[in-house]
Amino acid sequence: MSTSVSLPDQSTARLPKVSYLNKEYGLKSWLLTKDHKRIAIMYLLGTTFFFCIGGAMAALIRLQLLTPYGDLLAADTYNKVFSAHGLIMVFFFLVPVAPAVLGNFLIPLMIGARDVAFPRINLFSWYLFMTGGCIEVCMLVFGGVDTGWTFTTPLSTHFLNTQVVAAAMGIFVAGFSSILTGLNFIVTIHRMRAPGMTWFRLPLFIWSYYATSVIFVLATPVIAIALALVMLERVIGIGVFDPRMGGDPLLFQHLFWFYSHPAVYVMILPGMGIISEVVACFCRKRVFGYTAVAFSSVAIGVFSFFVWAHHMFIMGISNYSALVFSLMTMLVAVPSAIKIFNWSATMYKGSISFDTPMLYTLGFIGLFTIGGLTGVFLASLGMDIHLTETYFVVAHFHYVMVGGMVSALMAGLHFWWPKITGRMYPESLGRVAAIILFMGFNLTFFPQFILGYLGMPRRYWAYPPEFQALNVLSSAGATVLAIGYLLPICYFIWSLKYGKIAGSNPWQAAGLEWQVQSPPLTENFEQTPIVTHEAYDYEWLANQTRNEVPTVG
Amino acid sequence: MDSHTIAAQTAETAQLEHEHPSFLHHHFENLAQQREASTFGMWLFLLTEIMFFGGMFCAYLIFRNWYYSAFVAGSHTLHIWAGTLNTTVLIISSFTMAMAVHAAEVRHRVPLLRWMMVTILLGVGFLCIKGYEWHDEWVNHHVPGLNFSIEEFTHVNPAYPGDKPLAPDMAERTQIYYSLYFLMTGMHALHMIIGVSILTILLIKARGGAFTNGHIAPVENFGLYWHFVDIVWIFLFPLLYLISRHQ
Amino acid sequence: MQHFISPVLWQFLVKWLTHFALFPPEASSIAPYADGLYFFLIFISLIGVGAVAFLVIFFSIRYRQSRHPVAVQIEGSTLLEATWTIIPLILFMIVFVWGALLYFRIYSPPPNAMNVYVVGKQWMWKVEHPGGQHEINALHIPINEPIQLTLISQDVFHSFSVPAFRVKREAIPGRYTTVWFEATRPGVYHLFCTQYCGTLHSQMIGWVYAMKPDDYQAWAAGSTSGHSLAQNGERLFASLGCNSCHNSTPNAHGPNLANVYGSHVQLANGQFTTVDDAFLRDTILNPTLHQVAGYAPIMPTYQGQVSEDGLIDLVEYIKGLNSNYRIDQTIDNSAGQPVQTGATPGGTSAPPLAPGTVKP
Amino acid sequence: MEQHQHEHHHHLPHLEIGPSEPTHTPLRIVSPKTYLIIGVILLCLTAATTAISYVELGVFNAVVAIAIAVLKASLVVLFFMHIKYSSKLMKLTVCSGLFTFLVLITLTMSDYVSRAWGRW
Ligand code: HEA
Ligand code: HEA
Ligand code: CUA
Ligand SMILES: [Cu+2]
Repeated sequence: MSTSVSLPDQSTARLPKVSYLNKEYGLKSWLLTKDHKRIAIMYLLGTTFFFCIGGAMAALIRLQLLTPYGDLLAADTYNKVFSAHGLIMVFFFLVPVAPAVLGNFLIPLMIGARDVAFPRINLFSWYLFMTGGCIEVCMLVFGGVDTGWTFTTPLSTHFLNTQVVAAAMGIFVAGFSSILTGLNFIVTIHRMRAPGMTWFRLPLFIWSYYATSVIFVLATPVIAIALALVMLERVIGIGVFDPRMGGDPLLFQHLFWFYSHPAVYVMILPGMGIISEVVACFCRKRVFGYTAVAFSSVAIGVFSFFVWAHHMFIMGISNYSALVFSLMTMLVAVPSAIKIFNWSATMYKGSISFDTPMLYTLGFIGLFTIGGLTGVFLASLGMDIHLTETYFVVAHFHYVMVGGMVSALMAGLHFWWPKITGRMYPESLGRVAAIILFMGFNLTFFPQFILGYLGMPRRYWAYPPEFQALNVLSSAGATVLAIGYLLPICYFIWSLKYGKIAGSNPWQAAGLEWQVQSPPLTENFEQTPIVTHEAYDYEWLANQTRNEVPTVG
Repeated sequence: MDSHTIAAQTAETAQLEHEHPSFLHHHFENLAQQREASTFGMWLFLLTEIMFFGGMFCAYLIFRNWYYSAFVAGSHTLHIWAGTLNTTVLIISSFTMAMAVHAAEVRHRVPLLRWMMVTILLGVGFLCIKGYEWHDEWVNHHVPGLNFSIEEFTHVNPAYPGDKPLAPDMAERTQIYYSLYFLMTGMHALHMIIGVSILTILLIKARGGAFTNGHIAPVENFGLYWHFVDIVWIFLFPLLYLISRHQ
Repeated sequence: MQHFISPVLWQFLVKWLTHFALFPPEASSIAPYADGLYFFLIFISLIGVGAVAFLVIFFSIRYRQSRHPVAVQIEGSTLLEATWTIIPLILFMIVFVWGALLYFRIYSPPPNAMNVYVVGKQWMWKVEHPGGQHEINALHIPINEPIQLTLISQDVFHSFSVPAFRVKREAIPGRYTTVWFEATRPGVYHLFCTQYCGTLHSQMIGWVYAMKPDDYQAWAAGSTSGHSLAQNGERLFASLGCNSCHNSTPNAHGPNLANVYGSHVQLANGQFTTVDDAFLRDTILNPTLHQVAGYAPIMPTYQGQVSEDGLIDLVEYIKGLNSNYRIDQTIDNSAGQPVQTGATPGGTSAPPLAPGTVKP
Repeated sequence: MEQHQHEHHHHLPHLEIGPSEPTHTPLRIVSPKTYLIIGVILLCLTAATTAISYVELGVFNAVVAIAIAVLKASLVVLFFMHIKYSSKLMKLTVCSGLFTFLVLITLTMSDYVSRAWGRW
């Protein structure tokens, strides 16, 4: 048996008569819904839309960099393109996507709750997100912005005539959506757990989302105030970031990175949660060292607040301060290492099957390890002098964000797709896409490490011709990568109508979310579940299924 | 559904379920859970507020360190009586708000309405005094970006004859002080305005007895918010008004 | 061969194979150290990735479902987990210390370094040699001699990067930063602006010419503008009226500047500070920020009246100033009159300024 | 195997029934008298901090002003905001906010303060 999918007999299986998807019909029933699952779907649509915009921008970047001379776009257009790419990918895709889509859908199901603690706020935060996104899209339509995603002052405040205020406003608004989502999750995880669902019975997914939420709540307000100051500086010139008035442009970076460094862990922790679930399920084992993995999530969350100035090593911070921040960065890398090894060890004496989610997971482990270790290169002070602001950094963060988080996201989407829609995606196509993605990714971004060490600066519209060969490789890889993304988008849509009916637990996974019908009822559980087993207890599950005829719907 | 995991509800939870007032949302097990959840949520929201103001305090600290004499001079132009009065007003309003929450807890409708009224009035009073001060600063050309002039700081301040006038370069830095002053008091006032508005809505609802039937969470959480805004002011007052008054 | 594949691809392959490089040239005394750390980092990365890849691949094969149908439940192992916590931790600590040493080496110039000033502005590098040679987007330096760059930006953040030297330093608006290197191989190397600075960020590039000392001398002699920075500074010093207070006559109102560079001075707030480039620049622009003890805060600010280049000239002038003789010569008797003090400097703070002298 | 599994499961269930967070505390009503006392103390402290600012204390002016503000804020948090009577979770929540705030301030200031230690 090469797959663990045990689909119900196709001749008898039917989708459940009532589920959250068909309880009510009509646009209004979606736009005013308070059901966390429907809100998750709406977030999925929103973030996919933004991913496509960001992806189109990436395509433009790579096309432009095919030749060294800046043939395709004008210099300021190119700057607008990569700024839009970074802004949208970070603030409107990767930060919201995993928490707001998978987190929203799964957290209540996994802890045995009927909904998140504040369903109305949940809906409101979707509207905030979309409002922020609309501002951002309007900003792009009305001229765009060329600050880079980092809004470096005084460039952004005094030297650009583009739509900086609108861009900052969009992020400001969307930031409150993050805050409310995080707040909602924390309260839900603390207060809404089913009887018997103790902290150490929680799936590791919940632990990592908990850490993510803490970062949302504590870090996001700081970027809100930083961006508010940028807007004020631009509009009325308050002077706090203006060196000519006695302000300090570096202060902006302190405030910006105080958020944005923790935010990069917002972009990886949920992925780590997903990986824990998938590894456990496809090895049919409890995650090796549950407590260590759980606490390392918390540790990453806490330590992430101590390292932000590693983005400013050469920017003029005190050298002593740089020393402290470098040390803390080394420390924050350790919990990630623990996780990687614990997942690997989970496979030991497992019974491993290689369905699509597992393939993505293996990809994640490899790519995140490379991305993380190159992060250590950058955390090393003397090395960072040479590497900072080059393509090495670009390669580093695409390895962790795209190779790591996007792979994890794909793993998660494939894993829970049957739960979300009640139907399977086409398995073999899924595997093909996973492999394409992995190869395309490496082809795109590995050459950038070399480019970076050779010294090619990032955010360059045109570059010295000797860097062309590696750039061509990278652009070629991006085409492969694009196929790797478009394929799943297509077959996911296809599967909505034609996918095989999944049944409640196609992967034979042990989590609570798999013990209810797929797609679930609006109220999730007919009765409040009482939890008597540990997380990933496959022996318990085996017992259950042995005693029972699987029912669908 | 798996009947082994999902055991029937126990007698105990069923009993709690029994109390099922209209304001208990369907997804909560019981009132205690709902109330705790909302208070907890409110606290988390206040954490974000701490960090939001935290960014401003951070900026304040840095520039106060750098441009201390400009900050002193700026501080000396504020009306200390207005600041002290406003602190008093806010503290009293915090007290009245606490009393309003208490009235809701013991389910006394009329005292609840009265305490809320008083709190609103004090809040408005605070804003009026603040408005008066801002007007004064506008008249004195102290609003950065709009009508700022360093004139006053390069001369001796009659209220502080002991102060030396600032050299022009340091006098320029008073603008940073004022930027932070308007930023911080402005953000604080914005919170006050929002607070007064919400409290007015709560007051209208309270007239119909909405919060004296055991459903105190909105009043209680609003109280937390109001006290938090008070705390922000408790820090703003010494930081902005009381820099080196003895000079 | 050419006939079998498309000519474009062929050209590309040829180009790649002939231009393929993994490292930029190692052209400074720092470069081998940086590369050493880089190789160490690659080495531990290979260990790390190798270990993970080995485990994952080995387990995938050994415990695949068809071969190992029933999983064995294992809780964890404190010993193992401690191992893979501590080993990376130790390796990361080594990297930290090594990196920190390198960092301090790159950012602590040796005392005997030759100083070159670099002003960044959108979108060009202006290089000023003490001898008065000005260059745009180019830097000529002798090899085997430590060169210290003093960088400043006129507008936004820029970053001065020479990959072949493995050094890079931000040019910050309003603040001097420094970096140093010693070129070891003659050649022409890329100079990049690596900090995103607006539309033509990618055009803010140039070349560093590392030359044999003799060649450098020849170049320096051939391209001087005729006035050294210090000479420009001297003229500026007179035309801005600095000499009316900073001189050695009895009624001078400001500190005597001869030999002030490098000395320790006490500030009005009691602290001591060393007079360096940054201090001099700060005091010209914001005189009261570091008020020197014993003097009244009467010096007007020159903010907005001297360009960064002018400031560099002044700094360079004061640096080399070891006697007040020439200053005292330049002041006429009336300039010794007391500057307006205390009561009403507000309105009349503008210093006397001869037109056309601010921008040398 | 079968046997083993059974054992495994019988150890586990410590069933906690009811709302799962064990830290929930019953509603505690604080008496108006407490509020009044705290209110009066706060007003006194306000008067004190204003008065002290007119006394020359050197650097301690700032220290005292902040100390009084912290004291006042703690009183508000503990009594008006009921943290004194709240669950551990709430106390922890407040502390974590404070902690992160301090991290922001101290680590940022550490840069600004140590910049003057050596000029590069
Ligand atoms: C998902 C996002 C994400 C993640 C998880 C990380 C993770 C890390 N990042 Fe990265 N980073 C970014 C996103 C991310 N980063 C982005 C977006 C930027 C650029 C922003 C910009 O300027 O535009 C950036 C930039 C950046 C810089 C600044 C570079 C510069 O501008 O000069 C630094 C410097 O310290 C850094 C370090 C690290 C470190 C040490 C980690 C660590 O957390 C990594 C820890 C993981 C591991 C270490 C791998 C697992 C380890 C093992 C398997 C053990 C191996 C075993 C042995 C060694 C024996 N990152
Ligand atoms: C989540 C974050 C995320 C993601 C997913 C990506 C994805 C990609 N990124 Fe990006 N990137 C950033 C975050 C991200 N990036 C950030 C933060 C920056 C820094 C910006 C800055 O400097 O300010 C950056 C910068 C950046 C650069 C450097 C630009 C420069 O410095 O000059 C490059 C260059 O190669 C690049 C490439 C890519 C590529 C090829 C992908 C690929 O993975 C994308 C592949 C996907 C597709 C190609 C989309 C598939 C196609 C569609 C969905 C349909 C689209 C529709 C049409 C084409 C009509 N990115
Ligand atoms: Cu200057 Cu980039
Ligand atoms: Cu970071």
